[in-house]
Amino acid sequence: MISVQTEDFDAAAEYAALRDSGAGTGAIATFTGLVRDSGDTQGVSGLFLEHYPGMTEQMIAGLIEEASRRWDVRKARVIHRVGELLLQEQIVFVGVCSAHRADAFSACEFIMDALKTSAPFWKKELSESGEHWVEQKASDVARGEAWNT
Amino acid sequence: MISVQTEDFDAAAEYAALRDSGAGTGAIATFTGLVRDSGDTQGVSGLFLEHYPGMTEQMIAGLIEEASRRWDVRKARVIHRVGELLLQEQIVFVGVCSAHRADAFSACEFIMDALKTSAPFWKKELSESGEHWVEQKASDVARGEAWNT
Amino acid sequence: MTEQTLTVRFFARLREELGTEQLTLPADGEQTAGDLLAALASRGGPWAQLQGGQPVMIAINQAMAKPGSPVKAGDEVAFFPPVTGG
Amino acid sequence: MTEQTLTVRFFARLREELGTEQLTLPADGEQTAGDLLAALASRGGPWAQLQGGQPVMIAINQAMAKPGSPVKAGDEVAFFPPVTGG
Repeated sequence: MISVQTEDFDAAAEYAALRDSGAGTGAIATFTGLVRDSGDTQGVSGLFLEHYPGMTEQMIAGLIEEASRRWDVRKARVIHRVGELLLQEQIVFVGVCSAHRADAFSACEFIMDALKTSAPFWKKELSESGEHWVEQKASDVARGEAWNT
Repeated sequence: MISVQTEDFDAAAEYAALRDSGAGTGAIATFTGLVRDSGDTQGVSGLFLEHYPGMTEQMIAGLIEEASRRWDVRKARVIHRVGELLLQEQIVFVGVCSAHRADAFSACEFIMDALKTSAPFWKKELSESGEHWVEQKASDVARGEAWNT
Repeated sequence: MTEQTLTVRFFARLREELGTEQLTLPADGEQTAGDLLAALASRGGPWAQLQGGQPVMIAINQAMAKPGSPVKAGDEVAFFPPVTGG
Repeated sequence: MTEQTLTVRFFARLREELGTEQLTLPADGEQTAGDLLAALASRGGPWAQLQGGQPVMIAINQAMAKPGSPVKAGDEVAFFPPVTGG
């Protein structure tokens, strides 16, 4: 299930829903991203996140499908927030449940890395000195590409 | 923080405590293991987990220290249950918060893999046909050793 | 003959710098996304950055595409900077 | 001279099959964990499995050790099957 939303999410409720997904589940891996001061700018107060409605949801569905082909995935949940977010707010949640530990970790990390490099989201950093669009990091691109080997 | 306990744990409260760990945190990775029917035996109803009190806590503390040397770890939480557990009950929780996504994933997965191969816990499977001690899996040993390269 | 146009959308930094969120352009027979970029760049001013400036990503009908990908009447073509989500 | 013994502990399958959770043995000068295992194995019956049977892990004073590790008076020595936690 995929949600792109301005509202905050309840990671606890998401975990409970993942856990409730059948007797074969042995492993649940989750990742939550929080708004962090990148350290590049003075006095960052938060972010503004823009996305491409429709395309975003399609791309994330494709990522979950790909993860499900590569690993045992019993259920996957992705939530990505958009709009204005303050420091330390939750931005993104990825949760995967699987029969096996290694599959849960790999699928969760794959989806998260791909969200950074493939899904049409753009971050603008808001600070005392104004606002500026965040540039894509070479390290994120490299992590995304590493899954293709 | 490390807990070895017979009681169940509240993954939601653990997540909230991890999240509340300072402005540098950008990433929280968690893993929860559930009691699963291994498929090796008919009619499994649950597990009995034995541990070596004292040594267990020391070894887990050592794993967290090692993870903190290798990756950015702002806070780590490990809970491992012992005693009798029914199918689908929570066995183990590992949560790591970090400035960076890759560090959170790596530290969480490293600790979890090492728990499987290094910490003195032993599982006995309880089933209709009696009970038997679970054998160590070669795949778990290999995953544990892979972190040493 | 209702579909002889295509929709062009801009996101993020490009949307702001071009002051444009969406355009409707005549669909011009045998055209690629790259042709469309070149035509827009020739408007000059901030539009010039669409060629030879910072990298521009392309989506056609909400799927990633390349400069050589053909565009036709009825398509939704989007141009945007490299993504920075998560 | 209060510490001229050592404590031996068994866990999991070994504890059950030996019917023994803990032993107090005289500490015997220059001894290794492997010597201790051999002495226990020579008791025969289920004890024989401590040598040449399934792998036996060793901890001395709650830290992992090897058959060649020395054991001395006051030590807590534990023998157990490979771990299966998580």
